[in-house]
Amino acid sequence: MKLIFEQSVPGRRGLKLPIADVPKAAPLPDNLVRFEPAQLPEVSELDLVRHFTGLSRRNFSVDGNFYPLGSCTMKYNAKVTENAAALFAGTHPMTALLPEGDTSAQGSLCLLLEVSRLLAEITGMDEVSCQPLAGAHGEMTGIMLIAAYHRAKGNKKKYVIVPDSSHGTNPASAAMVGYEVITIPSASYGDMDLDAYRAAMNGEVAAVMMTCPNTLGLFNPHISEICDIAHEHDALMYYDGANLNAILGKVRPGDVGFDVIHVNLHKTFGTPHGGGGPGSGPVGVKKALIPFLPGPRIVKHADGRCGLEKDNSQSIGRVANFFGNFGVIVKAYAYMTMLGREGLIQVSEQAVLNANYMLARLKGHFDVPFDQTCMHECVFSASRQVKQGVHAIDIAKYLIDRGYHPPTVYFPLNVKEAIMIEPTETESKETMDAFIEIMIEAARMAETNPDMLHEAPITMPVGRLDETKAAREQNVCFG
Amino acid sequence: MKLIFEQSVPGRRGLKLPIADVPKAAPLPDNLVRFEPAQLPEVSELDLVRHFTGLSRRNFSVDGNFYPLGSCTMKYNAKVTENAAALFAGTHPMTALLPEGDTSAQGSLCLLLEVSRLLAEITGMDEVSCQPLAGAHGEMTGIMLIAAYHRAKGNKKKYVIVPDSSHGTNPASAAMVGYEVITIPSASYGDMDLDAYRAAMNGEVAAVMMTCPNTLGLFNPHISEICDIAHEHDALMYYDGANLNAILGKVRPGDVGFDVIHVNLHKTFGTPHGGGGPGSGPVGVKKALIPFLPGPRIVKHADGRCGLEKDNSQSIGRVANFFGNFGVIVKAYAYMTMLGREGLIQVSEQAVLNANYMLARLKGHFDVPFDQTCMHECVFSASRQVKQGVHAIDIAKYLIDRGYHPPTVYFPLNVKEAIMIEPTETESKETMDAFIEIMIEAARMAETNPDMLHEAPITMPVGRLDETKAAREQNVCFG
Amino acid sequence: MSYCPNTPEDIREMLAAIGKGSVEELFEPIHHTLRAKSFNLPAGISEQELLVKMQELAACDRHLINFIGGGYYDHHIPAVVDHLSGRAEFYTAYTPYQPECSQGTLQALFEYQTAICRLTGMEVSNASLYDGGTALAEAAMMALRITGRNRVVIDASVNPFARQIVATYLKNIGVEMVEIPTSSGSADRSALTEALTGDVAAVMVQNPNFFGSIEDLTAISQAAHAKGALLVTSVYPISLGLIKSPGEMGADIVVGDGQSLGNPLAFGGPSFGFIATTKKYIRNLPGRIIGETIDKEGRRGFVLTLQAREQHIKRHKATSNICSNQSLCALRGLIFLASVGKEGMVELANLNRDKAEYAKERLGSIRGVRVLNRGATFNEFTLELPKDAADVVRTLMEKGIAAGVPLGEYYAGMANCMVVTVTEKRSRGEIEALAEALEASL
Amino acid sequence: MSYCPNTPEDIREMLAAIGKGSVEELFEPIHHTLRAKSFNLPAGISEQELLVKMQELAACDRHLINFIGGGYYDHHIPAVVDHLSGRAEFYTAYTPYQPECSQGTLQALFEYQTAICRLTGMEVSNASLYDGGTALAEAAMMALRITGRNRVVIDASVNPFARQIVATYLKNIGVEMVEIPTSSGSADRSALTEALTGDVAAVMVQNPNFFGSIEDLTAISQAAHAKGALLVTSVYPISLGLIKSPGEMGADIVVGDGQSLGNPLAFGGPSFGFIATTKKYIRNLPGRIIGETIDKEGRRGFVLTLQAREQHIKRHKATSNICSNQSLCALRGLIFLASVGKEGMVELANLNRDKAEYAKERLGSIRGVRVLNRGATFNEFTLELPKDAADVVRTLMEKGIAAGVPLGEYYAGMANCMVVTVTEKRSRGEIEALAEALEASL
Repeated sequence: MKLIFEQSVPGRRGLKLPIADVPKAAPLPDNLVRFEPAQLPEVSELDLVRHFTGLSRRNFSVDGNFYPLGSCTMKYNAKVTENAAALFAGTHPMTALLPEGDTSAQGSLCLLLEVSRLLAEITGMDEVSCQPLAGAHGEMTGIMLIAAYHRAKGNKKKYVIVPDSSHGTNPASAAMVGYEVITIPSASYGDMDLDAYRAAMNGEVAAVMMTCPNTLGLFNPHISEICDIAHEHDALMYYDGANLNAILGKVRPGDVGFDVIHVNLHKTFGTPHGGGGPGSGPVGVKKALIPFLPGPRIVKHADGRCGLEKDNSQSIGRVANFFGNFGVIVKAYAYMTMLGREGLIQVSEQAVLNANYMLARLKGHFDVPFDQTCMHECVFSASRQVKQGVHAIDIAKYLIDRGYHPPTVYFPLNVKEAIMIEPTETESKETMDAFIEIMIEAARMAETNPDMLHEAPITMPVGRLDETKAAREQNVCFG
Repeated sequence: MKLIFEQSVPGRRGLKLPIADVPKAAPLPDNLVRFEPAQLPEVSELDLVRHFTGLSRRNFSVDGNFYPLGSCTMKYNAKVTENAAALFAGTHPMTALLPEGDTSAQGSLCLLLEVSRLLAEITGMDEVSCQPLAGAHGEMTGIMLIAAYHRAKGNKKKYVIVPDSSHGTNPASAAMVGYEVITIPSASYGDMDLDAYRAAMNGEVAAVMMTCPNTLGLFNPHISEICDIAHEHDALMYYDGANLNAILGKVRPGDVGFDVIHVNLHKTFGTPHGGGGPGSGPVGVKKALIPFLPGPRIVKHADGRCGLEKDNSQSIGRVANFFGNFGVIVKAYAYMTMLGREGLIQVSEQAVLNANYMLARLKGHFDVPFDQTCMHECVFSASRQVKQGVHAIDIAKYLIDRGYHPPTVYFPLNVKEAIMIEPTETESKETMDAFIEIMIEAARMAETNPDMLHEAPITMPVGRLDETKAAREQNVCFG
Repeated sequence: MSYCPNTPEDIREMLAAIGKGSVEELFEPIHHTLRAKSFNLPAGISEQELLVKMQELAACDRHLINFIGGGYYDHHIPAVVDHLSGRAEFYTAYTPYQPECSQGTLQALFEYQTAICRLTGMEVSNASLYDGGTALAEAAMMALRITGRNRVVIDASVNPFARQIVATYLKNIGVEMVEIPTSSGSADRSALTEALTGDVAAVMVQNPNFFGSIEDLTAISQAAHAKGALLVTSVYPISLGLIKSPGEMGADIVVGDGQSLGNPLAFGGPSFGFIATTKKYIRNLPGRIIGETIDKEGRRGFVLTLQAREQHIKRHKATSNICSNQSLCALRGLIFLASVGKEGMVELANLNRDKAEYAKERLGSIRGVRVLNRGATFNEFTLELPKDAADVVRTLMEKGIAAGVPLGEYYAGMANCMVVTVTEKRSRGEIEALAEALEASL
Repeated sequence: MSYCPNTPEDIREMLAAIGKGSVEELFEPIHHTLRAKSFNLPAGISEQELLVKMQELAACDRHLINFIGGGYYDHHIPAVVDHLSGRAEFYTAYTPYQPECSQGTLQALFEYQTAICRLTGMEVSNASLYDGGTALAEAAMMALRITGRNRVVIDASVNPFARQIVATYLKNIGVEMVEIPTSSGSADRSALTEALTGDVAAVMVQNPNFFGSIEDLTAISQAAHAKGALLVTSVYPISLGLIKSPGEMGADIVVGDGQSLGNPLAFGGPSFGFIATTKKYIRNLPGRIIGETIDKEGRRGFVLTLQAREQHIKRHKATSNICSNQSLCALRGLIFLASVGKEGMVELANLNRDKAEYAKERLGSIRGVRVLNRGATFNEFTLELPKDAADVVRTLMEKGIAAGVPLGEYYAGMANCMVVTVTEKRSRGEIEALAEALEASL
């Protein structure tokens, strides 16, 4: 398809603007005026609509395809949550920051407070801030909170420990806050090696960041001990909530010994992923860290009204312009409210059931690096197929031809040729069975017809793309 | 794709219902109770969403494709009109019919009145009723009005005259009202033969139904004379508004001598066609026919409020449950209001320009039965291609493979192998040029590779379908 | 605002290709004496201004708590209905004349036909008609065609608006419509049977009827069939989650309004009419019908079928003049039915009836108020008040409650009666508010 | 409500395949002592009940006439933005890791990058950041990486919230942030220049600044470059229809908040941050970048490129920790810019300024009121009132008008000042209402 810029015709117009009901202002001084207009597209509204409708049809999506992208929790996004969010689209965020402005924004403020309280109960934390704008942003905020905690206590801390199976955002977030990262290898049970961890722990460790269940979909059997060891050194335990979908109502990180958590609302609480965002990454903390939470904090006044905390001198400060990705938070609130206690427990039970079913059905056909009961996702390796010259990427591309979004491949990094499948609880057995059949077919083709896998995909508007050329030429802007 | 019924799994649920906040009622008597539930689909919401998303992707549409379907005016449907209609979705129509209920429905009532007035001005009529639910429904209503007029005058009328190029709905509507239909052949100028018409006219003719410009896109040069002749016999002139898009601000049927008109709001006023409806077919009349309009009529009271006429004893009665396809009418109102006087004139000018451009560019490649300046659409014949064994249908199917919705083919009936192209004013020159190239390619292929045209379409989920089998087996309900 | 894309440069090039000097020249075939004498419309405005204007206008409609029905019902619309029917490929397409690039619409309408058949207990359905009232009129016309007779008998407890539409349709073709007065909100069975002379094409009834009463129509269908007449039944689709289907009762033609299946109130439209019948009458059905077939490679596909009945081929001999129908509204109906689903429809019907029974008991126990219906009702019932119902409704409307439809205008001698509707959207609190306001008004 | 599809029968079959007796057994890897001590949440409700609840909650927000900005602006959103970004294929997809089945998102983001470059006059853009404030913080980090220095200078007339975010980010990494006090609503150029020592990585300014003033930053960029520092500019994208672009003024990194480009107010989010720079700094850009390439058959396609900078590969050595960005909001921004278009952006900027100039004159002529800005403004300006601005704003809010942002909380000694914003959505009548209410309050 042509770029929208390639469809431009000089003088063609889309939207028309109102005619001014005020006089024309005197022109700006010449030195402030733009020399020539930005070369934005000049297209009709119909051409615009056709263009973006056409582009949309070049995407796989949850609404169009099974999308078992491991570690991303691509569950169904309930449509009614879109309607709920639309009800709140009109309130200006500055309203709440004006003198007594909170009285004009009680709906939005109370919703935020309520979400914080629900998330605190769900995670076993004492307070939650909804300000962080994405998972990684929540992580960074969490590590900032930990840094503030140590600073306030006069602790000299230098390191953050992460397991080698961790999401890349964990070490990256720690580094953003100025910490050095210690990476611990995995043990035979698929998570951080306890001895190596113990050896690495010392008084200069600020925090240990864990994903639990981890990126292999496994629940660390030594998690209590890991927490205890950290706390003995006044290191705080950070819980990466990316995989929270596995444990709703089953485990609360706060109960286990974690001190700080972020929650990816778009994953566990079913808000749409938007082609890469917006997400929302609320951060929850234990009592000792509450004073450091980002401001302005939303509080409930004695009279039942919701408002903003005035004094927050210990706060790490703002991490976002306003109160977080509010529209996303509204959708998550709608989701939580609809599902309620039993519904959320069912989410995790069915997510775990679906993943174990996938594991059971496919483990005869693909290697399983850690063959245990998994949680919400399962990880295979294409190492058996590699002997026929077929790589995880070839299987992924073949799935595209069959109408499935591929699982996550080549992650986690501690599994060779990893294929990481997260079906989520919203997929039916029939959908999984159909997918399983195609996976088995791919395994068979790796034996009989590997070339066909190498050629895939052939049904898309483009075949495999030359990524080296893209990185070399850095053509990131048209014309 | 599987039918939604084929995806059904016993016990699977989509929507959940609220728990009753009232006690359970005593059961109905056995003889009134359904023996077993209707076998409706049992699918999850995600499966439902995937199913209909998938189905939608099997359609061509204006938003996805150039759709030059002659006589259907497939123009761009402005998105903002959808938002406008949503604002009015909540008012119960009975509200206005309750005692003094009009005071609670002033928004909806006044909008209807305003649309009627705008349409009266646009068509040159004295009053308009928005009650008819589609074009053909408007036609039938119009003929009923004519029948009521003649009945009130004591006229004995038996016939309705239509030209052979007329839409099939014209004779069908006349027949629904009990009239016999006289069809007049076309003259060399592509519309009703004046002499044949004169010969057919007599005192028993109730009405003459004309589409003007007609289905060949031609404006009848004798239209005044036709009106005069009809009126001499106290026959009324009926204007089929299907092609109104050609003449906005240029000609008003009321000025020309027409007595009754219906307007297809979904065509001329740009409301979406919905895969075959809903449309909206307001009917306009000259003063003498106002008393017969369907009731309840919307009127403006002396105090400026809008309400419903109480006394309407001469009315033909209701033709629809309430006030017409109100949601469609709101969109048409939004469209008219945005475009305004100049915008509507521009619509017709550009629609006619686009059609003549199409005619000029393609007439070297396809036969033109009536080679004149056309109005908003142009009609070709594939008779030249038939010599190579290629029919209009083959060209149509080839266009599908190239991403274009085909023009109307085999209509009007008085042109052999008709190909009727209506580009509408919302298409750009670039879009038309690209389409023209493919049409020329099709003409060339008819000479060089007719088989490829016979095989088309090959890019769709199905090829040409066996319509005989469908009509023979009458499999119209699953299972 | 304008949605015309061509620039002055485009227009110059196009005119050159046509060989004309100006756009105005293209209108020369229209004699100057025929030109518009007036075109006095307001100037156009922008999208932004339009929305302000429309919001102001919409704000002139008052929000009421609806206990009114009369053929249109305030039901919850599952969010998926808007989201899926709002797919541009559905709503900006037209009638699926070219099946290969219209399988989305065609398959959906085939599924719609199936859903209507299953809901009504009939064998065949068309792809929709305009609304419930016109569907009833089309059913009358269809019965006339099938039987070759020229009289119809209609129960007065059929929705008065629908009866008016039938009357409008039949007025011009010399068919007599015999209306059988209702007896306290129920069909007068003996009068109906008596009216069944040998020239009657159809007996037309509604279930639940306008007063809310439910009846077993089996005996009426048997009586009609004995005289060679057809039974035409108009139904409220939500009730079919619970009530014996018209098919089970022996109906020959079943119609109804599909608004309650996922279409908003929207001041009365658009909704859709449905019509279903038995296989033997399929060729007499009006409107579009979708049929299953295959392509050359045996792949299943769907097409418009039996088009030979239709106006664009049969012209004045067509079974109906209908061309555009209410496709998108029918699609909404299908999505609604698939979302609510098999068990959901039973629950939904029960929920409606539970709420209505609660309200009936609560309101019926108000001093001076009497429930008129002798037998069972679904989610509507008729109250007889100790004073003029129109006055009561007027009073309650001031309190923001649309309490019911007063019957004085539609039925002689029933000025003190009103029909009250209670859907699943009415809360117990709202029912209580109605009861208290009603009590206060008497 | 539940969106889990599997029936008890499905679950039985699946457990059998797994070889477990119950779902609970699957949770056995989690020791019982670790199990949730509480999960005290409300019971679930239906979709229908949810909507009632949400409508009630939303009704607790008051509708005000907005003359407030502060980084978020009440602009008209073309209807196409919602309709197209609401295509399920866009909003229910994720990051385009698999380019072949994600060309829709990828091409749109490539077009977005192009639009941002053209709007800002820069050479390269990423595919979005979180918001304007975090984008400014990322720009600071980027300048630190590029220059290897450890100090930034920031003008106090940069949005205070954005400055707070930068401070939060820099606090932990030992970087000093030098804030240059503003002089009556303008950057203090001499103080800025003085602060430009050899260890300064970046001078950070905003244009138009928080007080609404517009400046030519060319001299500042020259001064910065002379000292080996970068100029980081935060901009309000709507103003770029009219004001000289940051690229023309010599900026090295340009950031801003994209809310005004087609994203609703929504109580502050989601919107998107944009960041653009010159080609030579591309490897130091944080976040996703889309690049053009070809497939084996030479067909053009788009991919995530330069991923070696990113966290999932580089881990703690990544240029940023950002993973999810604000893709859908960026898409909305692109659709907005394509809908308004080249000429439209000029008109829109002029319309905003015309309205604001009118309001500035009207309000500035009120007795005792003074316009603080010394030079030109865009669609915001600062008024000095004869009394506490917070009191005035409080009073006007009671009349349904959000009159402006009082400055006392953000700038010492400016308690009597407030910033007033006037977008194209404010009518002359609303401006008059503000003026009259303001007059009455003084």
